[in-house]
Parts: sequence; structure tokens; C-alpha cells
Amino acid sequence: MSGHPPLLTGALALACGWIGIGLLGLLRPHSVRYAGRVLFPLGALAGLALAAIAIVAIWQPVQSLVLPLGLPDLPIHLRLDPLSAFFLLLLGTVSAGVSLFSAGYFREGEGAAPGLLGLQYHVFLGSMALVLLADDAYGFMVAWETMALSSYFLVTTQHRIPEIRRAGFLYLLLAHLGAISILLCYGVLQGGSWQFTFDAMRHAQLAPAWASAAFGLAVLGFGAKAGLVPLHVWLPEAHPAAPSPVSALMSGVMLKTAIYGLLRVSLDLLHQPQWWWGAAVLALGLFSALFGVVFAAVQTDMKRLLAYSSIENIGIVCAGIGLTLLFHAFHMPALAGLSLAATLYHCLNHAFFKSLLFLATGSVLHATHERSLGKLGGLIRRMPWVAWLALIGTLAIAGLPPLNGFVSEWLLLQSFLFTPEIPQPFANMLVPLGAAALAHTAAVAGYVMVNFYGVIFLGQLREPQLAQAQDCGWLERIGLSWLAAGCVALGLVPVLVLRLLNQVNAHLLGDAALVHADGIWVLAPVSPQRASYVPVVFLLGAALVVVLAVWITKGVYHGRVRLSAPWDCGYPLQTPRMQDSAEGFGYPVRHIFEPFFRMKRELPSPFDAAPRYRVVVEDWTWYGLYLPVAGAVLKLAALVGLLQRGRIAVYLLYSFLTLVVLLVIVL
Amino acid sequence: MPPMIMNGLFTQLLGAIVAVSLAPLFLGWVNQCRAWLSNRSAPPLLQPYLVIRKLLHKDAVLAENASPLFRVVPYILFGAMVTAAAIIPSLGTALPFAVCADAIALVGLFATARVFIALAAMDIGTAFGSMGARREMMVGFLAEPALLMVVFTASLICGSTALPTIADTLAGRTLAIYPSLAFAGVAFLMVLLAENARIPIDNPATHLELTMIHEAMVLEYSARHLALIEWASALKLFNYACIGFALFLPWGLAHEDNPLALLWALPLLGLKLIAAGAGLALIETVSAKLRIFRAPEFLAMAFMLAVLGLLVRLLLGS
Amino acid sequence: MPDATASVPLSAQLIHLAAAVMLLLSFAMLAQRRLVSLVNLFAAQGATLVGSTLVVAYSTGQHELYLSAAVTSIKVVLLPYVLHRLIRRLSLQWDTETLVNIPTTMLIGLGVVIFAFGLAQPLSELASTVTRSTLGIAMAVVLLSFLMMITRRKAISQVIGFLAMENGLFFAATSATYGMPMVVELGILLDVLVGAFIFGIFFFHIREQFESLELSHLESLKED
Amino acid sequence: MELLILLGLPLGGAALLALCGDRRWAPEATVLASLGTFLAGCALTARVIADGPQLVWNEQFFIDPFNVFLVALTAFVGFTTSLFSRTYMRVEAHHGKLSPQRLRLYHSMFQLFMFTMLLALLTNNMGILWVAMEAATLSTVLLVSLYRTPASLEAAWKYFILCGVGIALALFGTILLYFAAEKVLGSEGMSALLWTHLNGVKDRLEVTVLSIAFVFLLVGYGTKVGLAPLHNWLPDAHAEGPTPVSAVLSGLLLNVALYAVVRCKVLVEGSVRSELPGRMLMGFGLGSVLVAAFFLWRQKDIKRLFAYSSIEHMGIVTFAFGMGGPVADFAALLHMTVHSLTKSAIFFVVGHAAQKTGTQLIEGIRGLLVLSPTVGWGLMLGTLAILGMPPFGVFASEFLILTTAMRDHPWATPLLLLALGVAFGAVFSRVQPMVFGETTATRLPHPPALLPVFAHLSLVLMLGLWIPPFLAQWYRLAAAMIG
Repeated sequence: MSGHPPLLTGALALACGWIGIGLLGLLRPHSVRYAGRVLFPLGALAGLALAAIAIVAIWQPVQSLVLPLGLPDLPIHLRLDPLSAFFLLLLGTVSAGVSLFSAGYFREGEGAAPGLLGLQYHVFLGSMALVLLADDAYGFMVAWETMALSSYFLVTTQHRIPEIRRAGFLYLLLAHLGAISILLCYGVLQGGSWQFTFDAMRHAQLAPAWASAAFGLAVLGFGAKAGLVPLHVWLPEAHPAAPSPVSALMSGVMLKTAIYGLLRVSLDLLHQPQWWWGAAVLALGLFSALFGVVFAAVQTDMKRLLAYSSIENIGIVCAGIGLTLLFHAFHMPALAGLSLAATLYHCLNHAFFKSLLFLATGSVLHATHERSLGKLGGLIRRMPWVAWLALIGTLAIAGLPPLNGFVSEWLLLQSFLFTPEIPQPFANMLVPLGAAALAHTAAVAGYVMVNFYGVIFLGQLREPQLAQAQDCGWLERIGLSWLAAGCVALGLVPVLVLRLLNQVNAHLLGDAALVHADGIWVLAPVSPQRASYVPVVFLLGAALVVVLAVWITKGVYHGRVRLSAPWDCGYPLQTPRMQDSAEGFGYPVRHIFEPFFRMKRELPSPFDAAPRYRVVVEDWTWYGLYLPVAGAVLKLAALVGLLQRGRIAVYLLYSFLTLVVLLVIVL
Repeated sequence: MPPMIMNGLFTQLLGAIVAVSLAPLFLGWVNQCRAWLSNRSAPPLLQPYLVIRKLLHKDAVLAENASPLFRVVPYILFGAMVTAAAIIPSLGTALPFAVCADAIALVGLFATARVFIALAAMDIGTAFGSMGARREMMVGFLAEPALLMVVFTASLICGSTALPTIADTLAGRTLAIYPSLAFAGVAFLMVLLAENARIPIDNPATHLELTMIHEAMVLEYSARHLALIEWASALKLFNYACIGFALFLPWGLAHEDNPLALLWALPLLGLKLIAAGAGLALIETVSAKLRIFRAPEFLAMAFMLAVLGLLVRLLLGS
Repeated sequence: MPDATASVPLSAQLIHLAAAVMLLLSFAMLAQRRLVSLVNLFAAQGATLVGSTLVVAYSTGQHELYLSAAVTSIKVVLLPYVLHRLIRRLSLQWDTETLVNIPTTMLIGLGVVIFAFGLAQPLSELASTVTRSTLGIAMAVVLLSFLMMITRRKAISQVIGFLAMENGLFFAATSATYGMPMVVELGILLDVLVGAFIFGIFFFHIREQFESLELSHLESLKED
Repeated sequence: MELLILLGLPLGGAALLALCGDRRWAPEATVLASLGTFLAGCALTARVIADGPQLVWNEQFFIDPFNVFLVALTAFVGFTTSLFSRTYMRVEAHHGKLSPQRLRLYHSMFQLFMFTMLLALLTNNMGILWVAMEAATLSTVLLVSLYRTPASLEAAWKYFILCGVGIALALFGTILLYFAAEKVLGSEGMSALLWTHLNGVKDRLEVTVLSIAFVFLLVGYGTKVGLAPLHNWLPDAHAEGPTPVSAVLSGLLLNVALYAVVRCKVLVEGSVRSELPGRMLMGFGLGSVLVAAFFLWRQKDIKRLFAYSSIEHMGIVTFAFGMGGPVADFAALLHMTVHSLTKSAIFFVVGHAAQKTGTQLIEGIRGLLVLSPTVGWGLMLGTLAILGMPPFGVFASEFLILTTAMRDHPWATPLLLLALGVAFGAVFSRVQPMVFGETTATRLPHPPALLPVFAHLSLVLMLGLWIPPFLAQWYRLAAAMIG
């Protein structure tokens, strides 16, 4: 099917174009103007173009292309099918906003030279596009690791700070381990035919055991990238370390490539899932979601908070994947389609609101040079643009109607409501627990987001120097507004999005998996009797009542207003320190979910002259998993070290014994 | 057929208007019952209306550092509650606009209202405001999933998440005992108490700093803003009551086939409300206010009950 | 069985004798403490090697083996001479070294010899030559010198062990297979000589660095 | 003809430089000689591409796809190394670490080493192969001890003794080979040692003899390959010798030794017709990978670090050869190529880094990006390449090897996974702070000679994305021959 399919060629050209734009950056590596006015806007344009191509391609039949590159027996294959097209759309639209923002964001003193940053940034984008286009194991792995590598360099932009170096190392280490297991997964998938193209893998017949092995390796590998518990530890380290646009891309888009890979392997390459795969992924996802949101609630660094919230959202997405596999394994295409649609929808939503919020934190960071929630506050009065746009993101990520976060969670809950029809006693017990966990996660997410927004943007300024904070520049505003608009649009016209998703469903699960998506306004994926949701009318109705209320209260009665000092039950002394800090706000969660945490508290005694309260919340996976492993490695290394004590006679003895042993073996 | 739609719209509009107008009355009724039960001389039944009217006439006093968000929140709150009232089948189940939002969306709507009021409470940056916001959100993230679970139990029975459909199916069925619904009912009651700032979680009649939740959030509001908020919370209580009726006492709602049913659906609703108010007052009087840190346990109990209801539904199929 | 022995041609008997002597000598080297006599033993071993080579050459009439013998004799004469010079230059005449418990070493050595024989048994079955069974002895000599290198603590004795190993190899080459092709032999010999030369250089460097040839000085590079 | 130049030039160069290697123009002379060798190598490869494998000089020399690409590689790396050492050695002398006589020794021995490498690769005679290997040891042992420091002397001594003994065992193996062969091929002439002839009759050779011979050869040459537990000389020699020597040791000597092992394996497998040789190689390979990976965690000296990484990679290659089959052999050959290119490049960079900071200790080297960006990026990229990060070529071969292992020997893959992960963590956690971060060292005047480094790295990059057809063709032919 080679030749030159236009769309695929175009997408490839844009991916390479990104890399080319990056290389342009080396022309004037130290000029901020050049990077901000030329490179990043060009990148944004390329992103939009890519999105356009993807939207067209999602309706087209599959296109594929073979490049004269790669290994001799394995030229690099490319393929553009609805699944990859959907994720390309995600990549294009989100990266456009992020690139516009970055155009105004990067300045002097951001560590590496802007030109170099531009190079790494655009190579990152290009490699992500190639990951989505690759159609053979080798090309995929090359693009995948290039993505990891470029993002690593972006994370370590300010490499002079030891913490950032540590974060980068942890990230690359986990990414590499994940990559190796993905590699092994492909090694299994090619099933003896020495063909590493995905086509060959689709047709390879695997024994169930091998298939399960492949799936396990895939979950391990892609989970390490996506941040499934307990492989999540790099996220809360790397996201705060990276410059905010990079965190936005990593959290918003890169994690989705992992989801893409998981879907590609589990639904496309492995055609016959077994039901317990689904159950396992579902459990894993729900646990990650709960874990992430509960940890997000106790963070005091705004970017760490968002990182944990990413873990939560990825958990929700994985729960969706698990549900899809479950239904698919029991041959319920319609339900599988519903949950797959929910999954992909949530990917798209998360990409938008999470990058929006990360960018907002970036602006806050630039304006205040402060990442700790304990030192921010009241910024809605200093930087209204960022604050109001961030409010949209906050409401969206909290899963509140009529914004986009709610739609995907609504769809997912709907598909949960069908699990009782699964002919598997254990599986259909999942509905109460799964739905409960999901609902609970969503509710706590609302809590987390009120904490996030309230502490950063509302209240009084906690530090005097916040008074100097400036609102962000116009390029940043455009970028933020683009993403915010995305959040609103995705929330208001879900049906149109569902039509796109239907293409993916049909491609992956067959035509029986189409979700009911007629009209434009009424979202009724199964049937209007079953469940329906019309965000626009919903919004209009509420707005109407609000307007009426305003009109009545202002018009019928007088609208007089007096300003005065806050009342606060008449307490005379009020300082900014009296409002809840993030620690204070997170207290109930710490109190309720105590077993989740590994807490160190410093309580003041009644007689302290200068009483101070400190609480450190740590992740037990460190102590339960990572440190023991590291310790074991070091111990082994110490043992191995005994091999070499410097005595030449001993070395000779080794050779002698080796010789003797081998001779004995031979005889 | 147009007449059908017409009286559907009429039903919906009527429901909303009834809710908006009767909500304060319901609140007044509950307070009166409480007063009687605790041998106090009761305030007049229309006290809430008087309060709202008084507040509407006053000059609004705002903190200097109040942001626009702080000013718009009361209207959003009110709007959300009215929208909810319009969606809930309080009088009839033939609601053309009910397709706009099913039960899950309804829960989402309540969550939105909660988030906004909490944000507004944090806006001024006073100690009490943020404390109230924190507590309110805590109650929220425990009560909301419980409510959702209650809804799920019902919708598993009826195979739908649209409230009118649920109400219809439940009403249509021959009277049978649903253990799952019993569990769900108890859970719902607990959620209702918690969400509407009633004893044992909160005490609407107190301004004791350490215990108040809802009051702490609205401390900085005055005049028309406060009026709207009070009205909205009365509406909230009313809505919850109606949800409860739709789920557990769905009888006597008007169906599309006979518009005249509205004529006796309305008094029936009144009766239900009177009974519910009395019951609510009774519960509030006999139970004691919990310490705020006991609240999670109370709500976790509600959550557990709801999930149990769901499990029972799956196991016994009833 | 005497008649069996008698049936073997004289040359073969001589070679067997040489083989036995070599084995004996390597045992002696394994046990020898004094450097000087170690060198002498090494020389003796070389001489035996030359002898056996000559016998083989004569009996099989392969003339390039004469050359090979001559070449080997260089080694026999030259290397011990050089070593003696070195020892005198570095004044190590009276230098002895403490070995790890000679009886144990001997026992291990015996084990090694048996192992070598067992190993060589199947091979010598295949050999076309009269002197096939010497292969086992050659292997034994190689392994014994290996053992000696392991047990020694001094640079020089280690080198001597190394050279003795080369002797064993030559013995295998000549007696078991009637010599490798000439080019190869020359190359091998060249390497050995150069090697010995380099060893000499090393002794001086080590000496000037550490004031002795104890290997215990050469144990600083290790994983710690 | 090319053959004559190929062998003659280094030999003549060695002789010439032995006489007057202390002149000012000596480095240039070395470069010229290496360049000539390289060109001759290219010509030879062109010839072989044109008209296939050939036997020359009454079959004493044999050129087939397997060794010709190694010849080209050897000549190329030798050339770039001489380019690098031109600057490097100047600086060393300028720091007063080396006297002119030492430089003379260095230059001539370098050429001699190149000669022995090429001889070992080109010869068809197992005996000459042995001689060349031994000569390689002899010519490098003095280079390792070039600085005459106690440590370097010790390293050289260990190198000498261990490899000497190993080589002696290999000789015994060779003798046994001959012993087995002369009964088939007869002892007249030297056909009984000619690889081509042996290869022709390999299925008629005696099984027991050959298997014993193989054990001796494997232990013998394996010592030079640096397979655990015979590897102990390797880190010392690499760490203590001058950097160019470390580069050629790691980049060339190990390859050639492995080449010898594989040549023997081909013969033996043909005769034994059993998995045994392959199993042995796999065992050694796996063991080396594991041991090296854990050793990596203990390193404080940067050159030792990369020496162990060489052991690891040789282990991988050996493992791949052990698995056999077209894919694995292809991958192994590719890995040999990219490893020697990458590793020598890394050693070049490390040399400059050590010169700039004046120490080989990892703690001492910090913030190279600040100190000299090119060196910093060179080290970073080289390290990532050697750790098997795409799009560099090392990944391509590891990709094939791992996937093959996953299908054919799944039991081995967890070990490989473990080893690769541990190695990655160890190396990267040490290199990252060297490249990144702050530094206190001051910039030294002399500019680094990074042309070779980036030449190598770009070649490796190319091999990761596109393997030239003719190269792939060799690999395939060689793999077919190795079987």
C-alpha cells in the first residue's frame, strides 16, 4: 500500500518539519527574540496543520507508507489509522496552544540557551508525532526513546540544581526500563515470524500464555511512562523540575502516547483479550486514580499537586481501558465502544485542562518566582487573565458540568452502569466498587482543585512581594485562551467529538461498537430513555436564571454596594497568615486517608516559645519498593566486588578453574 | 404532539416556580416543627420570606479585597439550584427539558454549586472563610459519591439514569420490597442531612466558630447576596426532598397521559413535604451535633450503606 | 607387561622416558623454593624437551624437526642464562619464597595429573603416532606449571612457570603431533623470546618502583 | 597489492618510528601511516565487494566479508585514534608526563599493534593467528605501562601474565586442532592449519579432540575478549594506560579476540554438531553482562567505568554469537561495529575531560557543559549511545538481540533486562553529574580534538537509522558463514 498517500505524507512532513524547526534554532542559539518570534510560532502553526490533517484523516481509510530507513530487513513503516489520527489531533491542538505560550514564556536565564531549548522542544514534538505514526516495532522504539531523551533534556534544562538532576535521572531510568520491557513485548508479539511490522504482529498467532506475557510487558512498559502506581514516582519529581510548558506537554500529551501504545497493543495487535487483563488494568487504574488524587490533596508545591492529579487522571483513563477490555473480552462491542469512547474522550480532556493548568502555574512562577502554595495567594487581583482562564481549567478538571471533564466522567460512569451484564460473577461485582472508587476520586478531585485554585489565586496575598506580580504577556494569553476555549468547546458539543471517536471505535472494535451520536446537542450514547445530557441547554437554562436573578435584584431593588474591611465574625486582628495554607486545607484528607501516607509530624509543645508545626507527607512506594531494590543492587554489587581483590594469583586461579570446569563439562 | 410538549413545558415551569416559591416555606415549616419539638415558641411560618425580603432591601457590604468572583457566586448558586429544581420531577414526569441532565448531571450540578460557594468563601481570605470552605468540601467529597451510589442503585433497578424515567418505573411497579432501596434510602437521608447543613453535621442556627460549616462560608456576605444564598440553600433542601420523593415515594406524580393529574400532584407534593419536614425536624431534635471530626465517619457510613445497597441489588437482584 | 613394552620401538621408549622426566621436573619445580635451582630445573626441562625433539626428528626422519630442536635449544640455553644474569643483577641468588604447604600442592598436582591423563586418554586413542600417550603428559605439564604460577608469590618464579608452560606446549607440539609447521614454530618462538625480553624489562621497572619483586606489591588495583 | 600496503605500512611505520619516533613530526607520521593503512583497507574492501572473498599468497591470507569489515573498522578506528592522539599526546608531553623516548615507544608500538591486529584478522593460518594475538599483547603491554607509575606497572604486569597464560592455553588448543586436522589433511605443507581447509573438512574432524581444543581456545582467546571471570586484566589495563591505548584496546583488540573465538566456534560447531559451543558462549556472555553490570556500580574512576561497560558489551555480543542464527549473528556483527566506534569515541572524550579537569576520578569531573560544551555534549551523547538509546546504532543491535532472546531463550531475558537496567542506572548516574552541574575547574587553553569523536558518533547515528546496503550485505554473508 505504499506510494504516496497524501495525508500520511503530510503528517510525516509536519513531524519532520518540527524537527527541522528545532534545527533552525541552532542558527541563533542565544537569541530569545528569534526563538520567541520565529521558532515557537512556527511550531504552533505546524501543530494546527497537523490537527487539521488528523481531523481529515480520521474519516479516511487507513494509509500506510514505507520509508527506506531503519534496519535492512525492517524498513520503517508508517501508518495513519483513526486511532493514531485521533491522538495526532490531540497532539496538534494541544501543542499549538503550548507552543504559543512558550513563545512568550522562555526568556533569559532559563538554564539552557533558548535555541537549544527550541531544538529539544521541537524534537520532542516531532518524536511524539512519529511515535503515533510508526507502524513497526523498530521505528516505534526509536521514536519512543527519542521522545524520552528529548524530554529528559528538557526536564534538566536547569541542570545546575541537584534536585532537578536527580529528577531527570529518575525519569530517564524508569523510561528506559519501561522501553526495554516494551521491546521485549514486541519480541513476544512478533511470534516467531521475524517480522517486526505491526501488520505481521496483527496476524501472528500467539498462545494464550505468550499473549498474556506480551500484555503484561506492555502494561509494565507503558505504565512506567504513563505513571501507573507504583511506577509513578518519576512524575511528581520530573514535572516540577521541568519548565512549565514542558510539564504541560509531558503531562498533557506524552502520557497520552503511553495510553496510545497500550491501546495499540491491547486492542489492535493482540486481538483476543482475556477478561482478567481488563480486570487487572481496571483495578490498577482505579487504585492509581485514588492514590493520585489523595496524594494531590496533601501537596504543598503547586506543580507536584498537578503531577499527582495527572496520576489520578491517567488512572481514570486506565480504568476506562480496563472496562473496554473487559467488555471486549465478553464480546459486548456496544459497551466496549462506549467505554472506549469515554477513555479517549478523557484523554483529550485531560490533555487540554492539564496543560492549561500547568501553563497557568508557569505564569504564576514567572510572576512570583514561587512554587510553594504556602507563599502564594490573592493573585486573581494581580493577574486576572491567568486567574480567570485557570478557573475554567480548574472547574473542568474537577469534573463539573458543563465543562469537558464532566462529559468523560459521565460517559465512564454510564459504562460502569452496564457491568452487571457481564457474565462473570467477579467481573460484574466490579460495578459498585469501581463506580464508587471513580465517584469518590471525582469528588476528591473537586476538593483538590478548590485547594489549588483557592490557595493560589484567592484570599489575601500571603507574601508582600506578591504585590509586584504582573499578568502574563499577550502570547501567553493567546495560548491559555486557546486551551481554555478547548475545554469549553469539548464540554458543550460532546456529540461532535463522539462522532470522531466513533471512527476509532469502528476501526478498533468493529462497526457494532458505534456509539449513538445523532444530532448535535443531545448526548445520548445509548438511548435517550437510558441517559442523556445536553450541556448547552443546561448551561443556557442556568444562565437564564442567573440573568433573571441579577435583573431582579439589581433592577427591582436598588443595587447599592458599600466597601469595608472584612467582617470575619468581628475579630479585630486579621493577617494573611490566618487563612488556610495548603497544609491546613489538606488536613481532612490527611486525617481520613492516613494509611495511604508515610507522615512525619512536628507538633509544637504547649511551652514552645516559637511554636512551629511541620508535616512531611511521603510516598510509601519509595520505602516499600524503590529503596529496597536499590539496596539490593548495591549489596549485590558489593558481593561482586569480592571477585576482584587485586591478587593476580587469584585471577590465575579463576582461569584455571574455568578451564577445568569447562573441560569437565565437555567430557 | 404539540399539546403534549406544551403541558410538559407547563409542568416543568410549574415545578420550577413551585420550588422557588415554596422552598422558604418548607424551611420555615421545618424550623417551626423543630421549635415545637423543643418546646420553643416557633417563629412564624413565613419567617424565611421576611428574612429574604429584609436582606434584599439592605445595602450590600463587600470586603475591599473582594474579587468579581465573590460577587457573582450568589447568582450562580441560585441559578444552579433553580435549574436543578426544574429538572427534578417534583410534580410530573413529563419534562421535555429533563433530557438536558440526568441524575449524574444533577449531582454534578450540586457539586458545581458547592465548588463555587467554597471558592467564594476563600476569596476574602479570612480564617473562617477558608475553614468553612475546607469543611464544606470535606463533607462534599464524602457525601457526593454516596449520593451517586444511591442514584446508581435506583438506576440499576430501572435501567436508566434519567430521573423521570426512574420515578416512572418505580411508581409503575407493583409494590414490592427492595432491600437495596431501603439501604439506599437510609444513605440518602444521611446525605441529605449532611448536604443541607443540618444536625448532626452542621447546625444552621449556630454561629459557634468551631462547629459551623455553611455559616462560616457565608460570613462575608450581606444583603442581596446573602438573600440569594439563603434562598438557594432553602431551594437545595427542597430539591433534595424532591429527589428523595422521586426515588423512594414516586407515587402520585403526573404522567404525560393525564395533564389533569397535576391538580392532585400538587397537594400530594405538599403533603409529602409536610411529612418530610416533620420527620426532618424530629431527626434533628433527637440527634446531637457531632464533632466535626466525627463527620467523616458519619458520611463514610452513608457511603458504605449506599455501596451495600448496590451490592445487595446485584446479589439478590432486587 | 614387559613384552608389551619391548614391542614398542626404542625411540618411543626414549620419548616416554623424556616425558616422564619432564613430568618429574615440573613436580620438582612445583616444590622448589630457591630461585636459582628453579631456574636450573627449568633449564633441565628445556634440555629434556630438546632431547625428545631430537629423538622424534631422528625416528620419524622429519628434518624440520631438527631445526625446531635447534630453535628450542636457543631457548634452553639463552633463557636460563638471561634469568641467571637477572637474578645476579637483582641479587636474588639466595632468595627463597615460602610456598603454601608443599604436600597439599603436591596432592593437588597429582589430582591435576590424573585429570590431564583422563582428559588425554580418548585423544591418544586417536593419535596415529607412536608417541601418542605423551599428549597427556604434555597437558599435565601445562597444567602443573599453571598451578605453579598460581602458587608463587614472586614475579620471577611466576615467569618461570609461564616459560615452563611454554615448554609443555612445545613438547605437545613436537612429540604428539611431530611439530607444527615451521613458520608457526618460528613465530611462536619469536613471541616467547620477545616475551621473555619484556619480562626482563619489567623486572627492572618493578624493581625500581617497589625495591623488590614480591607480587604482594602488585595488589593495589582492586574493587574496594 | 592493497594487502601488501595494508600490512607493510604499519610494520614499516613501526620500524621507522622506532628509530626516530621522538622527532617533532612523529605524530604526523603516525597519522599519515594510519591514513595510508585506512585507504588501503578501503581499497581492499572495495576489491572484496567487487569480486568476492579471495585467498592470496598461497592461501596464507584469506579475505571474506567477515574479516574485511573488521579490517576496515580496525583501520578506520586506528586512523581516528592517531588523529586524536596527535593532540592528546602533545598535551601529555606538555604536562611533562611523557619523555620523548616514551613518545617514540608509543608511536612505534602503536603502529606495531595495528600491524598485529590486521595480521590476526587477515591471516588464514590458525597458527599465525595465534602468533599475531600474542604479538598484540606484547606490543600493547609496554603501552599500558607507558607512564611507569606503580599503578600502570601493576596493570601492565597483570595484563601480561593473564593474557600470556590465556594465550598459552589458546596455543595448546591450536595444537590440538592441528593434531585433529593432520589426520584428515595430512601434515605436509601447512594446510592442516589453514582455516579454509579446516572449514572444508570440519565435519570429518574428531569430535572429542575438537571440543577439548575449543575449550582451550575459548578460555585462551576469551581472556583477551574479557569474558568474566577471565576479565580481571581489562579494567586495570584500560584505566592505567594512556587514553588512546584504552581506546584501541576497547575498540579493536576485544573485537579481534572475539573474531578469533568465532572462527574457532565455526569449526567446532561444524564438527561437534551440538549446541555445546553455542551454550558455552551464551553462558560466558550472560555471565559477563551480569558481572559487569554490577561492577559498574562500584566505579570511582571514569576509565574503569567504561572498561567495565566494554566487558558488558562484549558479553552481549558473545551471547548473541552463542544464540546463533542469521538474525542474532547479524546483530552481533552490527554490535561489534557500533560498540567499537562508540566506545573509542567515548574514550577520546574521556581523555579530553580528564585532561581538562586533571583527574580521572569521577568526583573530580564536574560540570563539563560549563567547562567545555563540546566535550560535555560529546560525553553525554556517547554515553547515551553506548547505553543503547535510540536513534544510535547500539540500540539497533540490542533491539535485534533482545527480541531474538525473548523468542528463543526467554529464560535469559529477565537476566538481560536486569543487567541492562542496572548498567544504565550505574553509568548514567555517574555521567550525568560529570556533564551537568557546576564546576570549579578552570578552562585549559588547548582545544580538544573532537573531530574523531563526532565522526564516530555520526557514523553510529547513521547506523541506527540507515544501514548501507553493502554493509548489510556483508553482515548477511558473514552471518551465513558463521551459521
